[in-house]
Formats: sequence, structure tokens, C-alpha cells
Amino acid sequence: MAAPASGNGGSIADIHLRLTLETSIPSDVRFIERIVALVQRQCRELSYPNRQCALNIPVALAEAIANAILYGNLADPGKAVRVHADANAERVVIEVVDEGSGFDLERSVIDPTAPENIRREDGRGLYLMLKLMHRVERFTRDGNVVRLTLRRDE
Amino acid sequence: MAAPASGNGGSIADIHLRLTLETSIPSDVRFIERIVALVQRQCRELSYPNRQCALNIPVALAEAIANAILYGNLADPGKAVRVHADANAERVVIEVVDEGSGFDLERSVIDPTAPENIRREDGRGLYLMLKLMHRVERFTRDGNVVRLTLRRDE
Amino acid sequence: MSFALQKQGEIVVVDVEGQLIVGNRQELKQKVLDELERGERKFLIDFSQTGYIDSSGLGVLVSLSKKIREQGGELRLANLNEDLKTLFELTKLDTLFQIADSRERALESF
Amino acid sequence: MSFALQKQGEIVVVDVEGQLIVGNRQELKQKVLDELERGERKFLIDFSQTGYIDSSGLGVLVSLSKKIREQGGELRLANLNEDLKTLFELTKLDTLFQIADSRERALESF
Ligand SMILES: Nc1ncnc2c1ncn2[C@@H]1O[C@H](COP(=O)(O)OP(=O)(O)O)[C@@H](O)[C@H]1O
Ligand SMILES: Nc1ncnc2c1ncn2[C@@H]1O[C@H](COP(=O)(O)OP(=O)(O)O)[C@@H](O)[C@H]1O
Repeated sequence: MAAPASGNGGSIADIHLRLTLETSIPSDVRFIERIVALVQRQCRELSYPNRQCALNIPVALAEAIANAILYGNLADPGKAVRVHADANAERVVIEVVDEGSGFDLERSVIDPTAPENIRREDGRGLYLMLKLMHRVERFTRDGNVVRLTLRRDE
Repeated sequence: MAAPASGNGGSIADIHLRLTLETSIPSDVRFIERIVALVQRQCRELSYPNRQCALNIPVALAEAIANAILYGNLADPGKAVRVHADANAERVVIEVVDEGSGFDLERSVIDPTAPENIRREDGRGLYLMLKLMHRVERFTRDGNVVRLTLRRDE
Repeated sequence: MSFALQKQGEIVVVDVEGQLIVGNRQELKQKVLDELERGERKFLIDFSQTGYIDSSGLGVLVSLSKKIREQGGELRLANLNEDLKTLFELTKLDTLFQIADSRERALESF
Repeated sequence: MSFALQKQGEIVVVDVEGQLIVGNRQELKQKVLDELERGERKFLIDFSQTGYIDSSGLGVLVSLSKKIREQGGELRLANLNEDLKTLFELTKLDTLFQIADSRERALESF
């Protein structure tokens, strides 16, 4: 492990760092922005490339939370959406959990770039999540879980 | 649970938030500032009073890491100091772990404000940790652990 | 986050400050439709102060573009940063919209 | 973090920018001792740009004060914010140092 340059306090490359976040929000889309900002900040603390912090993380996460609120919890303010983010130097794993009964991920994705879809207002959420993340999984574990995995771009 | 004001993205009071940090640094005092800044930022994300983020957390944590590096690991760069912080709206719990054989907390604290000590250069570290934190514990668990607990000031 | 509207000649220019997402897209839609109702036909949305856009934000742009065209008007976009450009490319919406590199060029293009 | 020294009349003024902690206190100590060696006797440390100070930073101030006094000189402090004041009060170091509320008042006080 390289010694840090004198007085600069050491760089991220020299330390092992893991940041996690756990939160639970009411099913109200106005909370999305704040949660996204928190995870974005973790991404920045870990010196991920700017594009991953400014595009991949916020868009995919905003989509996942919006879907959890609107489809999973049907915008019922009595139902909660839980978000768990776990980030280290190599990858960010985010789980978004709603109180719905789940959905078929493969069958729910459409190709919004197809000529018959391009003028549609909807249908770009899961597609963007898949494009912006290295992996998107859906499973049931104490709720409907959508798990997003982003690996650091070098 | 109160609905957030329109468009402001919801306030911290409406959501449950827990932030954790796990890190491991070489025994070099130049890393202290960066770790302190990370925990300070968590304190700010959770809207702790400014004084707790600017005074209590940074001073107590800097002391604990410095002691872990200098006394626990005898500044041996091959030995690591691990820091684990776990913060929610109510309290911040920080564990600083070194590879030393531990020490007797009660016997190691002096009163640096006593006339015979006030001109000493050293001896203020543990005293300040005790003054600035609600609780300071020392125990052995896979290394020498100093655990600091700060409750939110209202 | 907010939407600032101003008139430049006969063009309505909208600045998207912050995010354009499910939580506020309705506000943008309403503001633009109000202007359309009032008789405005040329619209420019400027993204120079925008953070990120989600799929529902993109959807609102598609929907506005359609509604404006139906009234014989035109919606153009300007100042997408690299990240926002990628978003339009991934969804091929860069083929649906006229996108200018600067506000000036967008204003001239009408 | 860094220490900026400047001469104001016959007083050496040191600005502590950032933290004063175990990782950099030696640098402050050396800079001040160099000036003492050169014959300077009046020192003012200004904390208006300081974040936090740890126990070893406090220790260095005590040690410098002693060394400067031994040479017939004087060390004064200025611009402690509320948090730093608390630190001095907790350790009763506010009784050991002359602390001024502003740089001007500190400079006048010598
Ligand atoms: N958390 C969820 N719970 C239930 N259904 C979901 C969830 N997320 C997505 N879906 C389903 O997947 C479909 C496609 O979602 P998406 O690609 O985001 O497009 P859109 O939201 O625009 O319809 C939704 O219409 C919904 O039926
Ligand atoms: N992590 C540690 N491992 C071993 N000894 C420690 C540790 N932390 C503190 N000590 C002991 O406690 C004493 C008092 O520490 P402190 O109050 O911080 O003052 P100082 O560091 O100025 O001596 C130290 O001198 C050391 O003997």
C-alpha cells in the first residue's frame, strides 16, 4: 500500500471504504429526489466516475423507487418503500423493496426504441435500468425486491 | 407521518435513515482527516446540530484514531486501524479498532485541567473524548475496540 | 427544482432547474400547455441547469412535443450535457427531437 | 490544510487553515520555532479559518507558548469560533492563553 503524499490526507486508493444507507420512505414520489441525492453522494465519496454518479445511479435508482411507489405500493401513503444501498470501491448494490406482490421483470420490459414504441409516453423505466446498470434482479424477500448492481467503470 | 411540502423532496424528519461506514486505514496519521470528514458528512446528512458535526464528532474521532495508530499499533504501517460508524437520527456509534492489546480506560484518563497538568503537552485525548461523547467504551473483540456513542442534541 | 419560463421574441423558453422526474413533470407539462392554450406555438426547453431526467420526464417531453405539433407548433431542446445526451441516445429520443448545442443556435433554428 | 505566516509590524501572524491535528502540528511548531530562532518574539495565531483542533494540536500551542515565553516573547490567539472556544473551555486552556475576539484587537493588545 503506497504511502500518501505528505499532508494530503491519503487518497481513496489507499483505504478500504464501504458506505451503506438504509432508509424507509412513505409512498410519495416527492421523497425520491432526496434518496437519490444521498446515494449519489456515496458514489462521489467513493470517487466513482462522474458519469456513473450523475447518470447511471440517479436515473436507475429514481426509476426503481418510482416503480416501487406507483406499481408496487399503488401510491398508498400507508405503505413504505425501503431502500438499501451498499457501496465500496468496486461496486454499488442497491435494493428497492416495495409491499407489492412482485412482477415478471423479463415480460415487463419493452423496447422503447422500436418504431411502434418510440412515441409512447411510458415504458422506458425498466429499459433504462437495464441499460444503466450492470445487473438488475427481481425477487421476493420480505417484499418485492428490485436489486441494482453497478460496477465501477475504470 | 406528515406529508412533505410540495416539491421540496421531503425532510429528514419524514424518513428513517441509517448511514454506515466501514473503513480500514494503514497506521499513518495522515489518513485521519479524510475519515473524520466522511463521518462528519454522515452527521450532516442526518441533520445533526452543527456543533455536534463540527466539534464533538471530529475531535473525539480524531483522538480515537490517533490513539489507535500511535499507541495501539505503535505507528507500524503494516498494522491497520478499522473504523466503523453507524448513524441514524437518534445516535452515532463509532468503533475504532487497533491491533494492540488494549488498555485500561479509567486508569489512562487524567484531569488535564488540574493545576499540575494544565501546562502538559499531552493527556487531553481521552479526557476530550469523554467530555464530547455521551459514552466511551473500551473492550476487546477481534482487536482493541474503542466505541464512541453520541446522541443527537435537540 | 423549478421551471422558469420567459419569452424570447416569439419563442417560449423554459429552463429546467434541477431534476425533471416523476415528482415534478406534471408541473412542467401544465406550464407549457397553459402557454399553448394562450396561443404560443414555438417552445424551447433549455437543460443547461438540469441534473437528471427519468423515464417519466422523457415521457412528458414526448407528450408535449406531440401536443404542440398537433397545434401546428414546434418543441426544440437545447444544452443537453453529455450524460443527458446519452439518455436521449439510449432511448433513441435524439431521433425524435431537434436538439441544439446552445440556446442561441436553438433560437435561430426556429 | 496549511499555515500561512506574515509579519504585521513586529508581530508574526499565523493563519491556521483547516485542521490543527496530530498529522500537521509538527509543521506549525517548526514554522513558529524557526521565527523564534530568527529573533521574532511576538506571535499571534489566528483561527478564523480553522476547522477543528485535536488534543495534540492543543498540546503544541501549550508547548509553543512555553518556548516563546522562555525567550521573553508572547503568544496570543484570536478568532476562536464557538466550537473552538468550547474546546479551550473544556480543557481550561482559556485560562492559560490570551484570546482575542478579532485579529485587530489581538494586534493592538501586544
Ligand atoms: N415495483 C414494481 N411492482 C409491480 N410492477 C412493476 C414494478 N416495477 C415495474 N413494474 C411493471 O413493469 C412495467 C414497466 O415498467 P417501466 O419499464 O418502468 O415503464 P412504465 O413505468 O413507464 O410503465 C410497469 O408498467 C409495471 O407493470
Ligand atoms: N488505543 C490505545 N491503545 C493503547 N493505549 C492507549 C490507547 N488509547 C489511549 N491509550 C493510553 O491512554 C493514554 C492517555 O491517552 P490520551 O488521553 O489520548 O493522552 P495522550 O495521547 O496525550 O497521552 C495514552 O498515553 C496511552 O497510554
